[in-house]
Amino acid sequence: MLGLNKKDFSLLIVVAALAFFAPIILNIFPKDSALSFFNGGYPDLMQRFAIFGIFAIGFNILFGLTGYLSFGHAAFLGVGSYAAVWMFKLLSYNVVPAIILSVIVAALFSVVIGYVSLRRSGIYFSILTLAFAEMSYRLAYSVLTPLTNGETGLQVYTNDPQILKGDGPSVPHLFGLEMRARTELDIGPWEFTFPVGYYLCAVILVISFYIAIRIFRSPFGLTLRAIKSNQNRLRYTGMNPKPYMLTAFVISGMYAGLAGGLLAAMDPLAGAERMQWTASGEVVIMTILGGAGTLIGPILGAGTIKYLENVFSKMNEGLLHQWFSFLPDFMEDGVIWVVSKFTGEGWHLMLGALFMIVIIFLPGGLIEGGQRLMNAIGMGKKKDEQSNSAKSEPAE
Amino acid sequence: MGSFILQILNGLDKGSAYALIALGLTLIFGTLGVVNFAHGALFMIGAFCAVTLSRMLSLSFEEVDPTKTDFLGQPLVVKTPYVYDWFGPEAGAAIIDWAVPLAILMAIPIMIAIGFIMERGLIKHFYKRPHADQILVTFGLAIVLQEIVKANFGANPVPTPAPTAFQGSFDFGIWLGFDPNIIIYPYWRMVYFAFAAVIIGGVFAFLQFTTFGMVVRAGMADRETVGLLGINIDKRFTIMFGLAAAVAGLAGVMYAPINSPNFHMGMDFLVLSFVVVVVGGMGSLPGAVLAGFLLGILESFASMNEVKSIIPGIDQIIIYLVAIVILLTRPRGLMGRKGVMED
Amino acid sequence: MSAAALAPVLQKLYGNERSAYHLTADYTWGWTQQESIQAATEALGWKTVNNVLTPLAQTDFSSYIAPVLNSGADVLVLNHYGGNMVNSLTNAVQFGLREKQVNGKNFEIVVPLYSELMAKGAGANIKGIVGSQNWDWKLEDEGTKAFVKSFGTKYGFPPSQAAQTCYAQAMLYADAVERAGSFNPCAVAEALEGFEFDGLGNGKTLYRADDHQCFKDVLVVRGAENPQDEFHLVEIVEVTPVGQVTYAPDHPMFAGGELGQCNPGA
Amino acid sequence: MGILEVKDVNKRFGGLKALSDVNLSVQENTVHAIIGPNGAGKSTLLNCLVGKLIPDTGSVMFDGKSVLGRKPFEINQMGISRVFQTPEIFGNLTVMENMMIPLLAKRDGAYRLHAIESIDHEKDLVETAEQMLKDVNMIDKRNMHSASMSRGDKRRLEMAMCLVQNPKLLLLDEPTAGMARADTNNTIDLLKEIKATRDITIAIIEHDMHVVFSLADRITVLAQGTPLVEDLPENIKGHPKVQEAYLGEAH
Repeated sequence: MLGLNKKDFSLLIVVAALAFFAPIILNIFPKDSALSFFNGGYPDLMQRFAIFGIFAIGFNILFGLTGYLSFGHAAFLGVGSYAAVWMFKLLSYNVVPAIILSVIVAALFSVVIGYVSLRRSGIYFSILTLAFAEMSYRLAYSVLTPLTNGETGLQVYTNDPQILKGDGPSVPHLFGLEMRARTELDIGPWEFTFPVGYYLCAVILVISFYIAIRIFRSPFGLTLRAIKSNQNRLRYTGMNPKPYMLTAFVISGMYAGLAGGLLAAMDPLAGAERMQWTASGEVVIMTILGGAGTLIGPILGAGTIKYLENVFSKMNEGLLHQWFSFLPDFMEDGVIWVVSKFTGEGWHLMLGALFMIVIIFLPGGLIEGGQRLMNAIGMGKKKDEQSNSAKSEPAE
Repeated sequence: MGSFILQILNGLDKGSAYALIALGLTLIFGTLGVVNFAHGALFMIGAFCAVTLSRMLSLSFEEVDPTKTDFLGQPLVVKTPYVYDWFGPEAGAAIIDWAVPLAILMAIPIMIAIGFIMERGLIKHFYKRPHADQILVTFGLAIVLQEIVKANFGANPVPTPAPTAFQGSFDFGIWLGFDPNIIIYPYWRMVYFAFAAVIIGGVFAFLQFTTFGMVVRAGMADRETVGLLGINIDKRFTIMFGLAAAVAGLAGVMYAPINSPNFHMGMDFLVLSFVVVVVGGMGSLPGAVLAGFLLGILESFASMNEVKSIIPGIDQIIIYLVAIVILLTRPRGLMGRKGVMED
Repeated sequence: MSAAALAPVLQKLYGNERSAYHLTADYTWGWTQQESIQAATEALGWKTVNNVLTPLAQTDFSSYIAPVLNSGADVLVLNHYGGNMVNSLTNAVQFGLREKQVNGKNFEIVVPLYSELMAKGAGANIKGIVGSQNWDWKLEDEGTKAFVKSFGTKYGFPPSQAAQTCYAQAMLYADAVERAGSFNPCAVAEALEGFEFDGLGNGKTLYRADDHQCFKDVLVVRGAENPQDEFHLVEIVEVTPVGQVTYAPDHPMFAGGELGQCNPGA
Repeated sequence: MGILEVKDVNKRFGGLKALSDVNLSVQENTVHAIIGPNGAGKSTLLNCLVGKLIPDTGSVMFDGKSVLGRKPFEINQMGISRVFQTPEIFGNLTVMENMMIPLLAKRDGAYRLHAIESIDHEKDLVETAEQMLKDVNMIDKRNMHSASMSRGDKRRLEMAMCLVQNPKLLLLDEPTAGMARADTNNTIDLLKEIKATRDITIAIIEHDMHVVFSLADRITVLAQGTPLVEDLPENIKGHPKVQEAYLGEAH
């Protein structure tokens, strides 16, 4: 169906269902229960799941398929955001032209940066992409301030032209449908929020995912995997790896631009910090955490990181005391001392440790972890062979 | 002319920090074939060795002085460092004053130990893994190390001054026949440069003139063959990792007075030092040192008003620009060997 | 604002005939800060020798500081904040600028805006450096005393201005919500427009309706030469009354543009 | 006129003269072996044919067109496929996927963006690949991860990948190097079958005389970068110059 085989189609359905029902699934705990702390179903976080999911899907097309590790993809996300906000400033708050332009601008940037960076491979490629991204970041903060509004961030002012605005809303909207509009649904102790902005992101996420599946299964995707495997053989087989690499680079750059455009559509503000190399590092972490080269891994990785970031960073000591109050005092203090190092402000420690554990023990990411778990409990033994060839292609 | 000389001095000094870090990175890469993204963190830990020692030396006992009050209006608690009590106030003050140079003694064993633990506990499992995995696991380690330091020392920079004897600056200009105040340079930065030169010279001499070093150099050139000769190259490589960690750590100890150490300083240097290594040529020790000084000097020139007025913002991007140009024109960096890290 | 507060003190301390060399963090905050301090000092009769922009990501400022002495300037103004300021000030002192004599005067360093946290990061280098602050725990009013007492009892050290700001803002917000009778951001904004209050330690404070700027007394401080303990890093030189720092809402340099319409969100 | 004409090719590496005045003519639909002691320049010559090296002087014409200055993928597109000394395959891919790449290259050229249609829908290519796998007795391994196969199987797969492109010229670089006798014989049988069933020219570089004399129609002996003799196999066997060259190597 839709040009997919049965297995891929069911994967797409799963992702679509997860995306569609996320506001319910993520708010599974009743709002007054102690566990409601772990709910992630608020609009801002859900939008981030979807947007960074798109970013990671795109990054995976480059890194997962070809093995080229770019340390500068945040630059494309950044220019995507700037392009979108410029569209808001010049035309109107309608998100459609903004998102389209963000993809186009990111594509142009990635053609230039990709063309130069792809002249080298291995760590040299990584350093080149890193250098370009750092240059973009630093210039956006300083010399390019007329274009980027520097550290204040690019935003829409009332005296901006907005030539197509007319009587339209003064917030980002989709042909009049405001991004921040939402429907709330109370069922007994549960409370669910269905935001418009999230659903726009979710629909785009599902489409992006669908396109990614098609790319993975296409002759182009196969060629990219062949590039990762043996460029030398590929050249003597009559293919020119360079344009394939560049295409993959540009496609992943466009995904990043799309993610940047969506970030701006959710909150019409674009800042240079989105382009810093640490932001590029984040998408690498997401992709690998989930499982580079797998279809669904990057989405999982993005979701996991954004969820942990939100949940762990808001755990403070007061909350921990509440939770561990059942322990005897001396143990409570000990446990809290340890846990507090990994939560709240210390959540980066948790991130670093988690990331190390995944790289050491699960080079295939969470997906591999899931598969091993399935195998361990005797399920999916049969599926293993199939999924090896069809789905999971660990980082290397 | 004066400002030109001044910026060369600046560049040499900046370059010594880059060169020291890049040297350690290259030792690890050249011998073990591992790309260590946690190397910046080792530099940072070195700087915090200086902080720790100066805090340990300042450990104090408390006495209540009823004649004075503190900010809440309660009797003032006066803290006196134990060293004052043991050695008398003057000698005690001198010891605290010399905390940073003394920290070198403390840092060497600590850094070597950290290097050993890192290599045996983590890195050795990654020799056969792809470079991307090495980069990523050491990146994770760098985050963990810097977060541990942040949890213990806070997020703010910790001022760690040089000994009083080395504070202030020296007027080079007079010495070279210029007017006063034209070419001045801080004493401590000159110490740093000299220190870097000694360390770099020491490492090269060690590799050049000891049998140990010869084996390691041979191993850098062709690991398998040396392994076949029945030499336990792994053990030597562990030692090399310890040595590289010590070089990074010492670079950090001595850097503490130049910029107050903070938990993030490793990451700040990491990206730069990778650029330095790549520009020098992965796996080439002289390349790393040369590129360190070259980039330091170029960075200093780019920050000159005369240059900035022609190309605004050039100081923001000079390092990266140079890196891109060198990588495109000399694919293996300035002194890189063929076939290193190209897959 | 800090510039307007600082200028009279600078005049008193360093006279009218000074040449200033500016190092400015290369981003919007740095630019505006530099612009206002330049205007204020030039009004005193100071000359501006040079203004050099430094990258925000810079950690070692030596190559920017090295040419200062040779430029003929006798004052270095560091328009840096946070980590930038800690490092640039540390570097400047390393270069021995404060021990030098230029044009027959002692060379001086000015940091227009700094906080205790930054002073702590700069350590001994902050000694004698003049700058401005929002608030300081050594103020003598009742609000400050009460806050310092309860904060100091709980944490064992006096509150920083950041702590005071957080506390004061939370109080103000709570009060505004109460007065507005609503959490609606527009209602809260309206409750704060033109609101004037006192007693939180900052003296009489006004949230001007025209441009939503906050006006209050500004402290001019100086790094203590011989701090009696680790908490007395800075000493208050002067409290510049609010009247001296107030400017017209349409002041060409500070005008923030129109406020736009309030958007209550979803 | 042969299908491959090498004229007066010279190649130096610094002070070392790797090839001097090499002339070689490979006739269509023959097996032409190039033999010679170590360091005779066989690999250098091969690399000049496939675009990895460019000769300092001379010309290399294939099918009436010069290959000089062309990149390896362009030369492959002209109809030259190459088998390496150690099998070069796509280790991350399955056997079937390995087969698809050369077919795509053959049909679509050096670059064509096919990013949407599934590879499984390329029915024609899949059939061709399956037929080829049947021909080399590998059809039962079609879904195997190619990196996990034996060296012999990898060699066969690589050969299949080259043959499936229907090249005009197949270059074999010591195809039996490091193989056990049984595997070597299998390879010889495979090559014989290819020779019998296809219109194909094969140029083979080989050490193993057994292989050479089982297959070759003509043999060129290379020593110190220069062709010594070119003749029929039976004439090569007892040729004094050849013996000298090989004995010279032994000493």
